Amino acid sequence: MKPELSVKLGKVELKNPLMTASGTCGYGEELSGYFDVGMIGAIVTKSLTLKPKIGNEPPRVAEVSSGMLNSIGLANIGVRRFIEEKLPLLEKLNALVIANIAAKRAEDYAELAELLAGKESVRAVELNLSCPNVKEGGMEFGTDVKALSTIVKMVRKVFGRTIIVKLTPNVTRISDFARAAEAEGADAVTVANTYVGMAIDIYTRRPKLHTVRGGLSGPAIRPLTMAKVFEVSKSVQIPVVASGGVFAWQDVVEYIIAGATAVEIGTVLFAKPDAPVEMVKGISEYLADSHFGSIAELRGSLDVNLQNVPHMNRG
Amino acid sequence: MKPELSVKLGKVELKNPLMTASGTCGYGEELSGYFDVGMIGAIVTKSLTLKPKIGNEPPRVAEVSSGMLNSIGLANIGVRRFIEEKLPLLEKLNALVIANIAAKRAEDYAELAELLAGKESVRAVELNLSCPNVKEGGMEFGTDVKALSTIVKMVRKVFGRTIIVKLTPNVTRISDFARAAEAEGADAVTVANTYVGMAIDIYTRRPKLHTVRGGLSGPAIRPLTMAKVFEVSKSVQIPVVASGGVFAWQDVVEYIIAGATAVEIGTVLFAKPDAPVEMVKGISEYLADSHFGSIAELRGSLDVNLQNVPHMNRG
Amino acid sequence: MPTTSFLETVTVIETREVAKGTFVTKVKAPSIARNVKAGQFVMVSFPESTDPLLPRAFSVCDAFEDSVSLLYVAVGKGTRRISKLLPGDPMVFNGPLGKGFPNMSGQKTFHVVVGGSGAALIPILDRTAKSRGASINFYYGARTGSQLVKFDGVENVNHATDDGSEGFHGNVVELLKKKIDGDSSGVVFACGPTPMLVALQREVGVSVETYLSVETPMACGMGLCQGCPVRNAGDGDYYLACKDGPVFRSTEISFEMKP
Amino acid sequence: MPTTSFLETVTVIETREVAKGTFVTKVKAPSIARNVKAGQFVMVSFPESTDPLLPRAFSVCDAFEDSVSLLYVAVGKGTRRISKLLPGDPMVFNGPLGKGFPNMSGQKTFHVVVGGSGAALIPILDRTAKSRGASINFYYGARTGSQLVKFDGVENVNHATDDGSEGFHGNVVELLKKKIDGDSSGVVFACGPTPMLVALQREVGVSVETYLSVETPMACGMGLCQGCPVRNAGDGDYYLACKDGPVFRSTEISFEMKP
Ligand SMILES: Cc1cc2nc3c(=O)[nH]c(=O)nc-3n(C[C@H](O)[C@H](O)[C@H](O)COP(=O)(O)OP(=O)(O)OC[C@H]3O[C@@H](n4cnc5c(N)ncnc54)[C@H](O)[C@@H]3O)c2cc1C
Ligand SMILES: Cc1cc2nc3c(=O)[nH]c(=O)nc-3n(C[C@H](O)[C@H](O)[C@H](O)COP(=O)(O)OP(=O)(O)OC[C@H]3O[C@@H](n4cnc5c(N)ncnc54)[C@H](O)[C@@H]3O)c2cc1C
Ligand SMILES: Cc1cc2nc3c(=O)[nH]c(=O)nc-3n(C[C@H](O)[C@H](O)[C@H](O)COP(=O)(O)O)c2cc1C
Ligand SMILES: Cc1cc2nc3c(=O)[nH]c(=O)nc-3n(C[C@H](O)[C@H](O)[C@H](O)COP(=O)(O)O)c2cc1C
Ligand code: FES
Ligand code: FES
Repeated sequence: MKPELSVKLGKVELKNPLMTASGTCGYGEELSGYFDVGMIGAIVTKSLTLKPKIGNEPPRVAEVSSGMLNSIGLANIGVRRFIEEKLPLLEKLNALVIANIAAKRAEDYAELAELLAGKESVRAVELNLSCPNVKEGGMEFGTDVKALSTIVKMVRKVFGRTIIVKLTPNVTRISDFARAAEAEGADAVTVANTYVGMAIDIYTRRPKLHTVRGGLSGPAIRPLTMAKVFEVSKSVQIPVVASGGVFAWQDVVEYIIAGATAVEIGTVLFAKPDAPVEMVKGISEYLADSHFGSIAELRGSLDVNLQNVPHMNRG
Repeated sequence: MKPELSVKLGKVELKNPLMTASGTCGYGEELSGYFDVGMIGAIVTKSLTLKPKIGNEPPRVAEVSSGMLNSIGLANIGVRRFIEEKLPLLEKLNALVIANIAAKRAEDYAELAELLAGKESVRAVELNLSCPNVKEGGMEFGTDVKALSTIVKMVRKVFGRTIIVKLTPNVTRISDFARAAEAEGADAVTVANTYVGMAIDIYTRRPKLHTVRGGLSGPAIRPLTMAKVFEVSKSVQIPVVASGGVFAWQDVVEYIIAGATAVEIGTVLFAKPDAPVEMVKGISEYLADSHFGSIAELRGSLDVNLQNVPHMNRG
Repeated sequence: MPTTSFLETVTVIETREVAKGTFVTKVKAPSIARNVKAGQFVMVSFPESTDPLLPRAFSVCDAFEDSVSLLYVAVGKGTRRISKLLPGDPMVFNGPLGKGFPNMSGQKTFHVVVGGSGAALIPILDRTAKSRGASINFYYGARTGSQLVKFDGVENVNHATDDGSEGFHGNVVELLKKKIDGDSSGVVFACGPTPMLVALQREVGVSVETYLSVETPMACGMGLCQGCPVRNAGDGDYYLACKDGPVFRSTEISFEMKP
Repeated sequence: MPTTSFLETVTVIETREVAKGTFVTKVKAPSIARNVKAGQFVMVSFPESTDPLLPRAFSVCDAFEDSVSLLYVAVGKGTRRISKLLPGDPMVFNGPLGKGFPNMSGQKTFHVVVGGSGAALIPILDRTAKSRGASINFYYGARTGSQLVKFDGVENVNHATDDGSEGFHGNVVELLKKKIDGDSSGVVFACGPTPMLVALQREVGVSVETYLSVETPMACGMGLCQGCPVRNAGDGDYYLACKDGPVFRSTEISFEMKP
């Protein structure tokens, strides 16, 4: 018997636990030359803002050990052009679409969600909270529990379908933020966005990114995000979407064992745009070989004595 | 002319900016078969506690992408045996000794520092604050600004020589902690300890470390710690000691350009126990080739427009 | 809609060191070989390895029957790794990507200015010009003569070296200006270091129809990441080098990356 | 004080596949070759690369004149990489490390029990026994016959396979017990999977003088990291496998890593 791969995030059902990570798959159609984008659990769009954004000055990307730094600066065509130009293409490709949204003011998140609520084919929104809060002097929304709660509450009022809150990992205790999202009615949390990082060219003594600091993604961060997925899945009842450093199907399985319901893949797409195909195959075979009938059985199956987990027993 | 490599941390002068990282060089003597431990800026001991500690159950180490996880659990012979057995060996080897200390109660840090204050050859103490605070329900000391301030204040009273505060990176804004350490009279801060991480064996579905989570070190964390060294060096006047992912002399130079005064090397010693020798050579040649007369000239020489650095402008 | 591109597991046929530190690697890559045009590129990655992590962009240097060649200077992780592959070893190519140079025709004279690894474009442009009956001249600059690659069967290559050890003593843009001598009827194609492109844009692009192949850092090469912006000279918006380029009309873009 | 050890850049002489998935790589490593004793190990790393990041531990399989051999099963990053090195390629060896087996003498009979990559110890123990005039018997277990390595010139090797395809049908500890048949005058040396060591400790170590070479994860191999604890059977404190072992008297340790 073939193992059951489908999973649910709120009311939306994904045919398998794989999702693209925002900002690493364009608007989805760019991948359609490499594999059938209808076969993946969900396509998550680049972060959409109310107005188009041209993004940061270059250089915007740099490679580091087992990872990359980026400071794209939310370059995107804006939510309206997305709805007009890109959504119809995604519908035609039978993709399950999740729109990732970003803004500098809480009200703007609500306005974005409201615009998208009118489009049935947008099955869920994912809130990117790793943006500077202009009112609060540029602190990331995602590092302020109150700001997060306000945004989720406002979006919940205008968007009835699945709301996923994408958390930033750059905080002392990410589970506080996950609990706040759950309390305001979020259907799932994504753990996590990129980690603040930096690299310097020692010969020019210039930063490798124009913005000096950027977000670290790729295998380098996987153990960090793994610990956070485990922590959050023990702290909330809503599903956890893992995002960080997946490069092979084994990594997807590892996140599900740690407690994830679905798993986003990002940076790997740059080297292997057809990665989802072999990942779905690998997961399926692993489940069969390990006598699991479904993803649900594997989820959180870590064999662990929680008493062995000191708050922070290292060194 | 040979460039000047010496640097100062408080009153203590290191002949070059390289230090071993606590817990990665035993008590120093273990390295003496591989290079002259008197040639390195400083030897930082394994974290010493008041009583000997046997440490955590195995497995304690696991390899991940460009890094390793550890949960040693502060296994050490205790401060008294260190003073009796190890310190005389280090003195004989002409090593500049910095004692790293750790405890579960603030008073114990002071007691440790007082014991070490009696030993002239202990030129500085480095406070490892990545330990569970037993009074506050096991939260790491290093994630609580008040706890950090109390400890530094108490140690400052009993220890007149250089005090270095080793910060944990697992916080929202590390510069808050650096400023607190500076305010209480610390002579330098080390940025930073390891990052909380985790890995799972997908076939046994067991965590790769007995304690489930552990500390991530190695090149994977270098861009993260680089960003924190840069941030902290812009926030305090006292010297910053960088610690995280140095594998080659270029990495040492990168940290110094970012603002570090000295640089610790840890995980690299496991593969290359003689790494300091070629690093000192590499740094020296780089300075000469780039027409810098000293480490001080290179320090913080990053060519950067601070206006390009948004608080968190990523994605 | 994007040009059709392929994710092809290719195998090495041979690698030759063609000048000091410069290599040409020929691989079997039938789908890409049959579809590539001059100025397009491929993203190269290594199966079963995440070091280097990101794919590397290389202009297609030549394509003939089933095979594709790359020309590169072994400077870092990716290029050193390719240079050490043995015949039969696999790589993954994603391509052809981007928009190449405009089509050539017999009506015009084409002046191709290259420097460094930009020389990769000489064989494929020469082959294309010959098939179209277009007349083509190459202006090829390097620091010193030992870095210049000699291409069998390619004529009309004018060399320039900074140290004067071969050909014109000076930079290749000066050489071009000397040769065209105010004649603005031809078309200039260029590929090479950014300072060279900036000089061409400023000193030649204003009067002669000029196309520049730009190099920016690229993470994906296919429009997924928005990592490769090139400033639009008009509205100040950004093009993407990978999808809208890497070849741009010199009047369309403005360089902002410190060269 | 630690045994003298060397950080030696070694070069590959040759690699042979000696059984399915099992390789022997011989390298030139004069300092280590001259100083190693049976049961000691080396930490192997790769210059100019951080993947794998940590060095890997390997028992020295044989040492003769200037050369050292390793025997390993190609299961992961490190072993696959070593198996692909070509003659002349470099590695870095740190060793000899740890305490080896106790010295052998002509007075006693030595029973060496090995499984899997523990077979690495057969050549070096055989060579040592011969030089000391000690009598030695090997008991060598595997799942199936094709995994058994045949060692030229080594006699007295008794095979055991789980599937009965070669030698004794059953596990190697049963085989040993059958052969010594209650005679507790000899000495047992063992190296192999932890379940095998646990069985030996329980079923043989209580009556016969037994030494076990244990395998724990190791990050440094030289006492720097405290990563390789082995429980002291007495006070419950930990030994370090790398400095105090990897060979321990079976009565001195207790196994706590789930086997
Ligand atoms: C559209 C496009 C086409 C390209 N075509 C070619 C081509 O045909 N041939 C070719 O060789 N390259 C070409 N490049 C550049 C190529 O993608 C790589 O960046 C370059 O080959 C170095 O890769 P690496 O992995 O060896 O070096 P990396 O490991 O990425 O870099 C190592 C070090 O070398 C420096 N470095 C990187 N690139 C260069 C360079 N070009 N010159 C000097 N130092 C450098 C870096 O700053 C770094 O410090 C092209 C790039 C683009 C965007
Ligand atoms: C003192 C000591 C001596 C040793 N001597 C030898 C020796 O002589 N020969 C030898 O081959 N090994 C020996 N080992 C083990 C060796 O250090 C490596 O762990 C092993 O070779 C695998 O390394 P790798 O890099 O190939 O695999 P890794 O990349 O580290 O692991 C890849 C995968 O294989 C699994 N794995 C790791 N080790 C094994 C194993 N032994 N069997 C099955 N699966 C495994 C891991 O769980 C992982 O999933 C010794 C270890 C110690 C501590
Ligand atoms: C180039 C790039 C652009 C990104 N853009 C966005 C974005 O617009 N919105 C967002 O929520 N996350 C963005 N991310 C974060 C990814 O969605 C993902 O969470 C992160 O990269 C970690 O996963 P990975 O290691 O699989 O890439 C971006 C990441 C990269 C590498
Ligand atoms: C095995 C191991 C043990 C460590 N033990 C300690 C310790 O006892 N006290 C401490 O302050 N830091 C300890 N650390 C952290 C290191 O000192 C260092 O800050 C960290 O590893 C980052 O540097 P690296 O990437 O160069 O290893 C340990 C790290 C490792 C890998
Ligand atoms: S390189 Fe990714 S969009 Fe151009
Ligand atoms: S492996 Fe590091 S102390 Fe034993």
